Amino acid sequence: MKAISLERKEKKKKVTYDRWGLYFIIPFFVVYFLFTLIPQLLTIFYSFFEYYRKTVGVYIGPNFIGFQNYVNLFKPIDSSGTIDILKYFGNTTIMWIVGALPQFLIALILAVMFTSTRLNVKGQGFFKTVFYLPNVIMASAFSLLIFQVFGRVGPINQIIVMNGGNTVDFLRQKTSVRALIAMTNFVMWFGNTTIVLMAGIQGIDESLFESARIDGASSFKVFKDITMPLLKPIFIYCFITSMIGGLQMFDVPQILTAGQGTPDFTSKTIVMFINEVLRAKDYGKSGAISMILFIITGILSLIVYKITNKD
Amino acid sequence: MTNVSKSVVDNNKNRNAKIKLIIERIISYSFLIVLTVFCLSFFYVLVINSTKSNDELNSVFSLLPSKYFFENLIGALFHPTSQYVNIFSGFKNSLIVALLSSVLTCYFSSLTAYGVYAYNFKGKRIIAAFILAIMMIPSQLASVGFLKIAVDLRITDQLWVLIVPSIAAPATYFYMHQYLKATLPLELIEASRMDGSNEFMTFNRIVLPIMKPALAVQMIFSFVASWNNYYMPGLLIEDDNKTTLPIMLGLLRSDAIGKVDNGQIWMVILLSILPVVIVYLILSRSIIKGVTSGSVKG
Amino acid sequence: MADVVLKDIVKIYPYLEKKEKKSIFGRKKNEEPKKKTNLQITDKGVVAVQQFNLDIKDGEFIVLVGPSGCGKSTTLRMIAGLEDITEGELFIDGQLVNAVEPKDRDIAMVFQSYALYPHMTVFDNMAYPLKIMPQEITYAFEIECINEDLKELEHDKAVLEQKGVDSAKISKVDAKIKELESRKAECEQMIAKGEISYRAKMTKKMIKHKVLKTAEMLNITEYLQRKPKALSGGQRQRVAIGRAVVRNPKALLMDEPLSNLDAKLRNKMRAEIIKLRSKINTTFIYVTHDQIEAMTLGDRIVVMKDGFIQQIGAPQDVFDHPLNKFVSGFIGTPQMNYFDGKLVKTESGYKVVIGTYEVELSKEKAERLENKMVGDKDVIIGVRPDHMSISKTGIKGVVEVSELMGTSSHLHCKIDGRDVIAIIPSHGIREEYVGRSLHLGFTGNVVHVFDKETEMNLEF
Amino acid sequence: MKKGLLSAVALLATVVGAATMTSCAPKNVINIRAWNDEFKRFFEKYVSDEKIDSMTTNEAGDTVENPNAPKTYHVDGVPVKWSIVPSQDAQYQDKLDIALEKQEKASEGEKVDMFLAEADYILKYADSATTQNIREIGVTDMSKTYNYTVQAASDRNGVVKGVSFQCCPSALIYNKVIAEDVFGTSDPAVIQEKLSDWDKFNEAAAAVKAKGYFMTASVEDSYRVFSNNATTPWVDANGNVSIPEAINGWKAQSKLFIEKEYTVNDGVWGDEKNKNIVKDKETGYKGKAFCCFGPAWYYNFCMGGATKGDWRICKGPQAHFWGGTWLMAATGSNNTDAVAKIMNAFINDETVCENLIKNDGQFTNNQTVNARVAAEYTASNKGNEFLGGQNDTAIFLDLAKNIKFENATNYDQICNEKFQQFYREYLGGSVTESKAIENFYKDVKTKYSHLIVPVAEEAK
Repeated sequence: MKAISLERKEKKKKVTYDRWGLYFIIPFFVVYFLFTLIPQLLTIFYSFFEYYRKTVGVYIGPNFIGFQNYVNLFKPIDSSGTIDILKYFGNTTIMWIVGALPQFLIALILAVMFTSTRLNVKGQGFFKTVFYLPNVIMASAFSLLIFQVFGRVGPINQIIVMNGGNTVDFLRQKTSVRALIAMTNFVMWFGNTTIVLMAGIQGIDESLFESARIDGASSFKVFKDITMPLLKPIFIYCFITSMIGGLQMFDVPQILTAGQGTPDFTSKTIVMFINEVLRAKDYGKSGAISMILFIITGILSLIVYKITNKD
Repeated sequence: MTNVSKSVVDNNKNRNAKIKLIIERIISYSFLIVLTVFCLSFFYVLVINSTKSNDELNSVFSLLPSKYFFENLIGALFHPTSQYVNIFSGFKNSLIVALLSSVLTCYFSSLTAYGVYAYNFKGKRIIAAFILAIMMIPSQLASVGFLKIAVDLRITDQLWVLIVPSIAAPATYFYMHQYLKATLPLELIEASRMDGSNEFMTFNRIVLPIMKPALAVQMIFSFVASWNNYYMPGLLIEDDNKTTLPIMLGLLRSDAIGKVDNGQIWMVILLSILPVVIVYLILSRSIIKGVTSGSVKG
Repeated sequence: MADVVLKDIVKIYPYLEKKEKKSIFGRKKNEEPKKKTNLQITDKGVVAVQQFNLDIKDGEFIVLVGPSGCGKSTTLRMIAGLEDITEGELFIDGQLVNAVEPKDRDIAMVFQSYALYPHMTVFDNMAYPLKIMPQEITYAFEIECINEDLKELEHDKAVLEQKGVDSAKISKVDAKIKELESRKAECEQMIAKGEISYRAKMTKKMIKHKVLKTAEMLNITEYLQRKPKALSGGQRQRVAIGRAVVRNPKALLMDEPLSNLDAKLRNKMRAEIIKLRSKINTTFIYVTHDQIEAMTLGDRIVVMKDGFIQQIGAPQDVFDHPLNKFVSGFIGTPQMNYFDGKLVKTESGYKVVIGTYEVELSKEKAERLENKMVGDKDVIIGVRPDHMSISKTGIKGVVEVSELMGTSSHLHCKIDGRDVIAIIPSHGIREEYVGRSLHLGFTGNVVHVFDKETEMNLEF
Repeated sequence: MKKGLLSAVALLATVVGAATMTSCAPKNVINIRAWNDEFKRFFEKYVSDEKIDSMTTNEAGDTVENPNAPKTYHVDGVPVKWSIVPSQDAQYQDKLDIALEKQEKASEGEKVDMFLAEADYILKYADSATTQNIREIGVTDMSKTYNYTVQAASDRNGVVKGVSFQCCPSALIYNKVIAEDVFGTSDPAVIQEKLSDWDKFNEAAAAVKAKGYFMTASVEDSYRVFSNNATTPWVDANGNVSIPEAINGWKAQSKLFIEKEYTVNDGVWGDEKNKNIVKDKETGYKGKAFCCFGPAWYYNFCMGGATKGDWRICKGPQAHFWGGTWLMAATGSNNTDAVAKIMNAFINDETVCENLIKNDGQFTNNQTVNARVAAEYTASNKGNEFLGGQNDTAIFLDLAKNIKFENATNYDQICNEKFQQFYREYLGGSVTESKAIENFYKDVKTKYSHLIVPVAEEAK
């Protein structure tokens, strides 16, 4: 009898390592839950509450108000009837597009150029290094740099004045501010996109290009009929991740306009809005804005997921 | 005769093709050079202006360097005219946060990726799918709740609050997982088990060294990301002894009081990007390779 | 060295993961898992190994052989401790080890892909197991190490003396020598007492000594400082073996170690493994799908199929007396020929009938059949190709292909729609067989008779 | 190479990590918060004890203070720690609020002991539980201070929570060189006569413009003069936001100035303004702005680039004050004695006050000393060097009599700052005037959710 029970005990104990897998992922998940998930849930929770600081040490709320925060966000509060949050989304989108279009166009041209065996571009390492360089630079430093360069007494204005022009208020005009922000984002990201697209092109079977060329296709035809269709998934993936990143645009406009989104809030982005409201300690409102941003990003992510899972 | 004329035609064809190629090359290289000049012009202006005095900067713009570089350098380091600038403490804080964050990110992302890759525990698939799903959630969603908690617990103003969350880095996890899938045969782990190693030791002594290329790449990425991070530190850090460089630059932007020496502003910008630029220039090859293989960065 | 006993071992892979996947993503893509093998599937999952019973003797060379998916690797991995055992008991050296981790089983394994640590040199690869775990260190081995150290120290001393450096250094060396000698004496004493070994972490010197010794045995001394990337397949193979044997395991498990090599190297390495066996004293458990390796290496071979043991026995025995049709076909190349026929009991014994061709069975075989009281039956008749010959009577067939192999010719014939191979001595004369119609026959002592339904050898 | 790099990084990380862990051990310090280092400099110069922490060994081998080491500043042996955050966009208030709200649970070394506040938002802190009664901690004698400074630092019940270390009557600061060029004289009395009300001021602007100069560097320069003379508050008792009548004067003037190009139109703190009050040593005279408004701290602290001696002051069109820096005693401080000591030093220590006037051109919050120095200057015909020896103290002494602290609210900083910012967008041509005012209201509402702003519905 004793022997049998002992045997059973032994049998229950097995050589298995799978629990180690769980141990190894514990730190990640503990930290994730404490520092990300719980805060996220809290954000969502507060978005249904009236909860803000009135003055130092005095808070209103938290009072449950359902969707009132969301409703308030979509209420126009000026005579022209603009809805702030939509305006900021619009600003963000416009600035992203103005930067992203040249970013993708130039990246595509560069990627094709670099991968062309016919052109056989020399010094690729150097060019790639230079083009990627802005990406590793602090966005805040880059923005401050742009601020200095385009300021009223900066080098650009000095050149303009030297040539007999009048000082241009780059940082106080809608078009120029937006253009500067878009340009900064473009400079920072086109190198990265180039390299990713290059990897995509290099991933295409070389023999396809060779056979197309032997069949007599011109460079443009090869690009149109072989490169582009096969690059499409990566291209779209890149584009949408860039869009998601663009929606979260913050550092550049924040520093360039000192957080004001000048002029007339036309360069204020959605994350700047969150930041402003959050600094005023309005947890309810900032929670609601965050949620809206999250939902939009979620929809875009879903599209990415669908696309990347196709192949 | 016919042979000769044919070869002449061939030669012509050949020459035309050659000329076409040369023209294409000229266009390509000009394009590249224009872009290069465009990219580098910002840095050139930065470097040039950091060599100028305040007066020079306020007068006429010139592309030539001046002689105040060291004056500006010493000024920016030791006698900053902006009261918000303390390069040393900014560097120290940024270095602490960026280094520890990147080490933690790399180590724990690898550990997590290894745990998911090498073991078959219950719910593994759910967990893998979960991490992929959370990868796309914008960090701002957490920021409201995070700030609330940090304020309530009185843990704002502490550098570790910026460091510890980096243990959970889904994007790095994803990269590491891909890398493991491509490079680590499970037999190697079994061999280590047979050789008498325990699981943790196997990870540290066999798996980590094998992941070195991926670690190096991710280390640089997470270092740069942390070094450049402006959003969360901006909300959490209020003690000026704990400000990181990006916040310091943000403050400098606010501090546009006329008394701040412009030469110093340029110098501060230069100094704050220099370490990353130097590291980048040294390791640019592997970084670019990393971008190529990862291509997941948003 | 140890005996390994497997008792009623069963391995079932639960169907966990697939189910989960379905429940999360209800995609259409997810068809029913394809049945690749004939493994039995129960409620609990796929049964990979069934009722495995095997006594492996101390120092024996056992080969597990079978087609892929037969459970041989799973069995080996269970012995290693890399897979848990669903049911049954595993004893190594008399101890139940079901729940013992591999590192504590004191066994080593050579993997199919060699599994060399790519970031370590050959030396480090081999030293790794010695570094991380306490090892059984024999006193004899320690004395060997000490002797070597002493030799070095004496040499150092001589050099120092010649140079005439200050005496402090020399006395330091002297002190060291003294220390070592006293330890040597201690060890000798222990040996005299009958103690053989103790368990401890090896010192760096010992590790170095041990690795060098093993490397020498395997002829890989010159590659010690290289990384695996810089080695050829054969060299890697040797390093993998070296890493396994460096710590004198009780049993050495080898999982298809030669399958990644080309044919020529494989032959060479096979011979090396035979040589290795004479040099190290341990139990070998070897897994392969290659019956030639099984035949040439094993003391005994275990033929497996679909998780079941088909036959255990000495190679020649299995070759001569296959227990069933599967074993007969799996062991021996070219494969055995099969004919549908009848077994008929005659007055003097038994005969087999294939169409019109009849062959009287040998006495020995007839006796065995008699003992089993086998009557007239539809059977499958198996004859190895080299036992076929051209004769006047026999089964009629047309030669489709003829391969001249030097001393013999392989004739591929079509008989009743079946492919049959016969090996005919050619005596160096090239004769044109293709297209000819031949009668192929065999004698009664080489026939294997299998039951048509159970496919079991009727003799046993 | 890579391995070395990685391990070096890991090592560095550990060291740095260890350093952070050890460096945050709490110990008693006096935490002072400010938005710039103006007060800090005076404090370090006149009030605190200097101490050098780092010791070094000199040539003789004795341990002495290291002269090159950074100095730390102490009050009663407790070191002082500063936290300086820009005031723009209420950043200073935001961060200060966080710190004050966690005051209760903060560790000893983290508690805020004293913080600085400006006239624009002093009410918010004075009328809250975050500050404490300074009479109770030992600041009892406020007889020599200007009444408005006490009034500003008091809560609804008249409990005084802080003191100002300066008195800030504001004057018109004009450029002597331009004055001579345009008006033929730089005599303050004559200039004052030409600028004694806003109509005259505008006329003068035309004259200045005619000579190729600008009246002001920015439209914002005169803003404070108007806003300071407002008769209604920005926010009434019910939380309704409205633009005070006095601001309309500024709106009209700024429109005029932009239209007639009387101003360079840079921000009040902008680079270009700086450029326009600066005389470049090397390239000759460049500054083209004739005047600006400000109290003593303005030209001492914010006009650092301007040439000393080129400037004069006069009363200007309207009496006003600008700013003032109050030292507030934070509730929960455990260094109240030191706080009281600092406060007393700045309002009652005559040596300190005299130094502030004589060395730093300040106008202090001690009427006795102000009067004495003014008389002294008049007697000796001496004065401020920046103003070419003009006796500014005497002028301010006169202006200070009329200062009243009225209509203050918690929200004045944001209201004043944002109104100028958005109105300037209109002046710059980006938006219409009504749009600019709407934007102003919108932004105030974003920062203070509970305030009531004139809503769009009315406009529709």
